[in-house]
Amino acid sequence: MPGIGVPPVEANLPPIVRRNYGKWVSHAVPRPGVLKHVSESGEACFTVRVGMPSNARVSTALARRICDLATRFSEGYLRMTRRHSLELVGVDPARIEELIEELRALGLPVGGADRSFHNVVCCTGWIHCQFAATDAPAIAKAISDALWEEFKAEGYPAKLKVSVAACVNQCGEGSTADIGVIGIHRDLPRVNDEEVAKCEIPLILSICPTGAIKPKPPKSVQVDPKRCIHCVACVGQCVGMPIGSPETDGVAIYVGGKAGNQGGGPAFGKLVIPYLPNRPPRWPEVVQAVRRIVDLWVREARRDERIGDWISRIGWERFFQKTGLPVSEKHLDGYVLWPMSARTGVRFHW
Amino acid sequence: MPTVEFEGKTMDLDEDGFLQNPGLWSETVAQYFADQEGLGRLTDEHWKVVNMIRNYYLQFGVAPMIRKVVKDTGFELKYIYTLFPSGPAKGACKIAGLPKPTGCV
Amino acid sequence: MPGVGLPPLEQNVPPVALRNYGKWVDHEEMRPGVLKHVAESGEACYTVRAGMPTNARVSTALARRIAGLADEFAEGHLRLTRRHSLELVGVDPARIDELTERLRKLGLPVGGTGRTFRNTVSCTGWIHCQFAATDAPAVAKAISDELYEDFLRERYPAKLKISISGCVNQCGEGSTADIGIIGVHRDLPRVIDEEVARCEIPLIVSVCPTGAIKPKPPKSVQVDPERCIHCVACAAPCQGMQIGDPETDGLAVVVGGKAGNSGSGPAFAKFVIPYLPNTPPRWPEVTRAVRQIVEAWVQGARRDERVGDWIARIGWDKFFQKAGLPVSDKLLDGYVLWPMSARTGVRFHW
Amino acid sequence: MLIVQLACPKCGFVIEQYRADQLETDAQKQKRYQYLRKKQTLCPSCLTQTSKLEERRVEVEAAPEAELLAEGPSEAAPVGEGPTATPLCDELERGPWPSHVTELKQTRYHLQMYEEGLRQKKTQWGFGGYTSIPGVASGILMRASARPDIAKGANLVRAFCPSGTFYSTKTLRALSDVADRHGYGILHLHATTCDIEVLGVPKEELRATVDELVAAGLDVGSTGDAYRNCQECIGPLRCEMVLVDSVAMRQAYFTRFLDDVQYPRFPHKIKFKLSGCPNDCTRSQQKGDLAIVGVFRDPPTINEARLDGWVRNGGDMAHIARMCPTRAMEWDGRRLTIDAEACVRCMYCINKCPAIRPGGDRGVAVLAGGKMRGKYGPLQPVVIAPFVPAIPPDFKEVFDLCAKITDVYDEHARRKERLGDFIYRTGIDEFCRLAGVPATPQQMTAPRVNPFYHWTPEELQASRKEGE
Repeated sequence: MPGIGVPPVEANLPPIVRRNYGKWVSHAVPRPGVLKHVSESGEACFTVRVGMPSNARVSTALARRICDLATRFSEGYLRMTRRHSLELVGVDPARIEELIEELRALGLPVGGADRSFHNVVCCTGWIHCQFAATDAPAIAKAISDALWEEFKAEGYPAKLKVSVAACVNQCGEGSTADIGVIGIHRDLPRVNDEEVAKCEIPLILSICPTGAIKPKPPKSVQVDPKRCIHCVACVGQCVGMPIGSPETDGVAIYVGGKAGNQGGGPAFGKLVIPYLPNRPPRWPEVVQAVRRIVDLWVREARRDERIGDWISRIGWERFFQKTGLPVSEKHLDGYVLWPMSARTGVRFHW
Repeated sequence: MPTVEFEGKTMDLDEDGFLQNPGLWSETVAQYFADQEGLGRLTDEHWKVVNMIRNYYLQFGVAPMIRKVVKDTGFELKYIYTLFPSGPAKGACKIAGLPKPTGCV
Repeated sequence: MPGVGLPPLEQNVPPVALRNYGKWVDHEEMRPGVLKHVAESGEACYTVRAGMPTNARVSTALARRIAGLADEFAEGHLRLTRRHSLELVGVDPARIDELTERLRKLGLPVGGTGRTFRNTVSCTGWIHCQFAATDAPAVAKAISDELYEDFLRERYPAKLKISISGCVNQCGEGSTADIGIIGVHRDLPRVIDEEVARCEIPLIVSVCPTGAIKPKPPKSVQVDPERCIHCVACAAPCQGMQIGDPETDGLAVVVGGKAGNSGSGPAFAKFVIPYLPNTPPRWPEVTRAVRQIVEAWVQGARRDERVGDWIARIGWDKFFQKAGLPVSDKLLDGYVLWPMSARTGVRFHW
Repeated sequence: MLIVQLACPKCGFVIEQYRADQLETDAQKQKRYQYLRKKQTLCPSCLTQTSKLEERRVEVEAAPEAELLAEGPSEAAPVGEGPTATPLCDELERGPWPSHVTELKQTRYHLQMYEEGLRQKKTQWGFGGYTSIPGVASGILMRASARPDIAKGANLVRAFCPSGTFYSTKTLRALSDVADRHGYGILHLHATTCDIEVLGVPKEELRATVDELVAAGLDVGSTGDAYRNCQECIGPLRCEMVLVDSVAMRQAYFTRFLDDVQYPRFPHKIKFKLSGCPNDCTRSQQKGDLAIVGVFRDPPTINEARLDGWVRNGGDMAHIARMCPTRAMEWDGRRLTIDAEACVRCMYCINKCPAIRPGGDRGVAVLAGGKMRGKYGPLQPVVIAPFVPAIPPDFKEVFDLCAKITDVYDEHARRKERLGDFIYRTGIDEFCRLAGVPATPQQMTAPRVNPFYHWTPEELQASRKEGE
């Protein structure tokens, strides 16, 4: 029967974490993917961070093998990070090399800490979602393959987080990352009168942010193509309004998001490429664009500057100039937050 | 409030001579206002503007934008000012029996 | 007949300005109220700046006296600045003291250049305007008297511009200045049905930004007190919408506006005191508040920091602390630009 | 003593009172009394508009207060010792700053209107608006009196200030003559859009006033839903910072757009402001429906020799380098370098140090949508084009763009919707599409955050073809 709530805190904690609960005083990254935390007592706790399959999709076979490793190396405990990577906590430092080797045998890389390419966050995409305009796991895989070496090394000015969301609902969080990929639909919802008649029409009307949907008597709606901004708000409310077409769906790329308050402070990513087509299975245009942005950032940013910090120092005009990415009026925000996006004054970078 | 007796009806006007009750408007009232404005006999071209403004007002409850007047009548703006020297907003609206367009901010 | 456009330059521009048109290379502030401009040719042009009656209300009697001085000292030319001060341009440097004395005899102080209190800008107020919620000229006079010494002497970190608007229409530009005063109505528009019946009702409804005005059949409107934000938009197109009440009208104080692109760039001033009562003829609460803000700025700002730049550096949190002003929910923007006013992240000044 | 009072029927506020004996004998008073009994009056206390004032007769001991017996213009008001009819106005004559009241007192302005305003904490002026007379479509504004017992409503005529707001004494005297002859004898130098205002012109003298102003070289306009007076900075007339010829640009504006200025036709007013450099002395970046600001693209130049001299004379370069808003300056005590990549051409160092001057490659930025109230409150204008060449004498490229912007506005905006409100409602992206302006990164503080944008059928068609 449900009703027990979350398990007791201790139930899943490794003993070393239990012992030093709230007593941590410092940490370091002795080598890529390995964290060393030191507590008041002087006890050191070594963590090994591991890249995981896209979308953190793990078969029970792999899960069992990981459990075996945890039993052997970290007292039977493991942890998943907020970015879908795996951590084995409390590893004997003398056995780290051995663990890394065992993980490699499972196909799992160690890395993704500090100034490296971190594990990609992405949503379910075409694996198991009806809204996906693109396949987030495949794109995450393609990008991760391209930046594979950078996951295992620390060569970046600062950390690099990439997230992939397959549609604007953003379960995959594109907007929050240094580089975000977001699946978009570009066509209009196709109104199926019979289905719409069974939906709550006033709800469909009220959920549309631009007033693009008007009632069509007796019991349907119509969509104003001039006003529709393809936000899929209506699509979620009524099966009678499917959206999307293989030829026109694709992805947009956002840059400069982050959560922490240091540097430029927390911010969403900003649109830099409004559309790239869907090219399964490897989305080469997307990978290429990410590569281009990352390379430039690595070359130009100062130490500790994440992508958004770097751009706020050099200015967006310089970013577009240097990446050679074209600017269109799609980059100009015309939606709710536009006064924050449109520039006042004439303090230009030339 | 100034009033004027016209065709046996008493019409209230505001201080600028605008008709206070648009319901009392008629073509002869329009001609009366035109005389007051010193326009003389209203020509077909005057009527084209007056009717356009009045019909728009009756349909939407507001005076039309001047661009609309220019577009619908086909007259150049300056020509409309020649037809109605105190302007489309004031002169033509008064003759068309609309309320006075007011406000300075 | 109108239609001639602008007069030829020669008609009003002094010969020294015409001779050196576009050839100015340098300028210097000799002392408060005296400017020296130097042209390519080496010719120097001395300008004497004087304060003018508030609202730039000048009787023809004073205008003629000023013209007399201009004939005597400036080849028969004079200039009004964008801040309503008077300038005599092309004055013989040997006669500046004499001119200063003569201006003083007319009651016009010489000063207001460099790091001083500048001439105020104010609107017509109760002298001749139906909208005014407060009397801008009298408030301007009271503030100018209070800061009079600072007009004559350079005591500030940077220039200080104060503007006063009798109402939110802001002909007096409160929002553009370092410190702005804006007259505010706080009551609801009183709907005079018979008057409204003669207005364009759809226009009254559509100019209301919050949808607070609804038609009231047969030919009037009603105002939703929950929604009205006292913007007076409806009062302009219809005299049946009357707002204002001597008991509740008053003014608000805003700070940190500026036009130039240096420092923190062009910005509107922000509200810091949502309401002070009307207390003619001298508005002591207002002059006290202005004094308080000015002194906090003089004490806290670095050289060249205008009020807005200073606040941008120390943060609004600190500003309220230093100026000793209370904060209320009225200062939180809940209107169209609220996403620019509400803070994201936790980068606080404590 | 028997007093006759006329009071507001709603709140009982006494709007006017007379001594009964004087009312019998004084024809002037009798006339005003009759006038008030018949005419619509706005109660200054509760603001009820009524034509039915309540008449009361009361017996009082002392003489009624002077201010309630106001009898028109204040020129008769006693000045000097003792109580006056305008104690609050008098207070505003004290203090060191030049007083507007002193000015008002020297004119035929009805000071009692102002005194009553101060006393009641409420303006005594009534509804007003734009008006026009044959031949003068723009330039006249009327304002009704809410106190017809004190003063009638008054018209004012607006004229464009001369270039650089310079006046020859000849022009100023001619202006004073017009104001004396037809108005109260009070000038407004200047009103909010830098217009000259001649106040207190009777209706029948409006035409003469206009003609005499025009004869003095001061053309009229700047009211109504039109292009307004264009404000320019002093520019080449007395400023070394100026990047483009703002004075010639204003002349070109009037040459090209005079009809749009003098024949109102737009959804709302359009205020033009021209500043020759980013210092923006006309405050265009706050107030301009259309703001034109001189900009330069090459980095600021440094005159080494001059800099040496300036520093030797006590110039504090370290301070300037520290205060640079983008930290683009490095100063090691002897050598100054400016990081052209980081510099945003804000003018701070140029303003503070004469050895640093604006760089070359100059033009103007065009911004649109500034205003102080309108529907959505104060909005700063936003960048539409960051760099447009400014080529005299007609500045065609600049004004073509302005005309395009206002055409879009004229075509698509609602009535009484300011340009900024229209752009706010439509969205900057859609507005740029309509105006045919290509997007530039200089238009954005940052690109958009949301993924919601329009796609045209053509764009989709292109993808579909590619897919085949």
